Amino acid sequence: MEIEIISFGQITEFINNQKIEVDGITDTDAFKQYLEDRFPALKGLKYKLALNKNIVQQNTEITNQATIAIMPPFSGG
Amino acid sequence: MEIEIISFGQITEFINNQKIEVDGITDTDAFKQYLEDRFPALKGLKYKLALNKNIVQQNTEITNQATIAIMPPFSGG
Amino acid sequence: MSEKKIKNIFVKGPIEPAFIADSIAKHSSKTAIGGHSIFMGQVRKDEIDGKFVAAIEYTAYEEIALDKMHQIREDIFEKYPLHCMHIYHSLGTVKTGEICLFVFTSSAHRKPAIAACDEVVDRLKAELPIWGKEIFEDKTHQWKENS
Amino acid sequence: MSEKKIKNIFVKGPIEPAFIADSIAKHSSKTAIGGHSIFMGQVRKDEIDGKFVAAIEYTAYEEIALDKMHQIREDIFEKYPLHCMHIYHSLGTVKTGEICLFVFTSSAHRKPAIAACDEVVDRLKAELPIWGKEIFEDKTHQWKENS
Repeated sequence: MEIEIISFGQITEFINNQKIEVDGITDTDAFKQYLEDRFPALKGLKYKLALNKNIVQQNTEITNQATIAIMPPFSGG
Repeated sequence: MEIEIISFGQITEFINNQKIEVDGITDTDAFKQYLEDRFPALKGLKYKLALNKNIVQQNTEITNQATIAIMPPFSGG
Repeated sequence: MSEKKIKNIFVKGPIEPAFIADSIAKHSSKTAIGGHSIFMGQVRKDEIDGKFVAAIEYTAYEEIALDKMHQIREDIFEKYPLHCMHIYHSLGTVKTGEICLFVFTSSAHRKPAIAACDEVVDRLKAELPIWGKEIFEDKTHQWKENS
Repeated sequence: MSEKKIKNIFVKGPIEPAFIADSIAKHSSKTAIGGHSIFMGQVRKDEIDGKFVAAIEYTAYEEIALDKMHQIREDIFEKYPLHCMHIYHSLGTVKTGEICLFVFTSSAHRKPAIAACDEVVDRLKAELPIWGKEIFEDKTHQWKENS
């Protein structure tokens, strides 16, 4: 299935916004594993995902055409 | 001895600024008694005195030429 | 901060928004500041027995008020790591909707600025000999009491 | 306050003192207000390894940020008896000494305005997906982290 990845903050320095074709990934936990394998720099970071503009609080199902944002710790204000 | 009285807030409505000549009043407790006898309207109020620009916290000696301010509860801000 | 230099805090009439803007703008050169906290008191159009407050007329025992404010300032600078603190209070007539009190504290991080501002307002209201006379629309009045 | 009307909070570049003054002045017609609390964040010229911060460049995941801010706003209006609340955060470049955050709360009495302002700032920093990139004078950078 197709997933759109968007990244923010320091994560933009090693993950570009992109559409990817993945198979066998059905939830956000599996997607995190996929991301950390593909972008090892993520492992040292505390980051959060947002699935279709909702911040992921617990493992959530991913469907085709999802947009997933990868967000490092917030530093507004 | 001579004492200068100055008043503030609602107390200005019944005690004018004035110099008075009194005898036998040697401290602020006695002065309060004197004031309340002369201006009974003071009795219902919570007021503080300031002796020579210092707020009176406890009974304090009064000397000749003192300035005593009579201050109702503060309401700044 | 400990030299006995008594600052004036009193302003004749209301404190104007432009004055506050000026005060804020002056801090742009103080680049160690990260957080500013401001409190402003505004005169409310309270209704009392069917009559509305039109203005408050402030008077103060200025010498004692400035001396007390100086002590409070010293205490607050002692207690919190502040970069600066500015305090202005109106004297004379301030109409409803106008600003009568402006407290402005700044620090490197936000918490001390906020805590100091709050504490200054509390102490100022409790300790400064200032009196507000609420003038109603029909020119009668009553003396304000801080709750 | 409960209709789902998402307000924008983002401002391009710094928040100007004149904008803040305008915002204050607009409240003079709201005569039920007695106290205003303001917090402003200012970009600090921090020194890190001998280099000085010259500016912070802010980016945000705007849709989520505005949605979160809406929730926070609802929570705060639920919790405190406020008359109004205004929040502005910069996006893009804000130089040292300039203002990047402006939170403004008003209520009849002072305590709710002050408590609400404090809580909004805390929640905004923790919950809004906004990122600050500290740009040093030599054009290198590091990503800001809220402590």
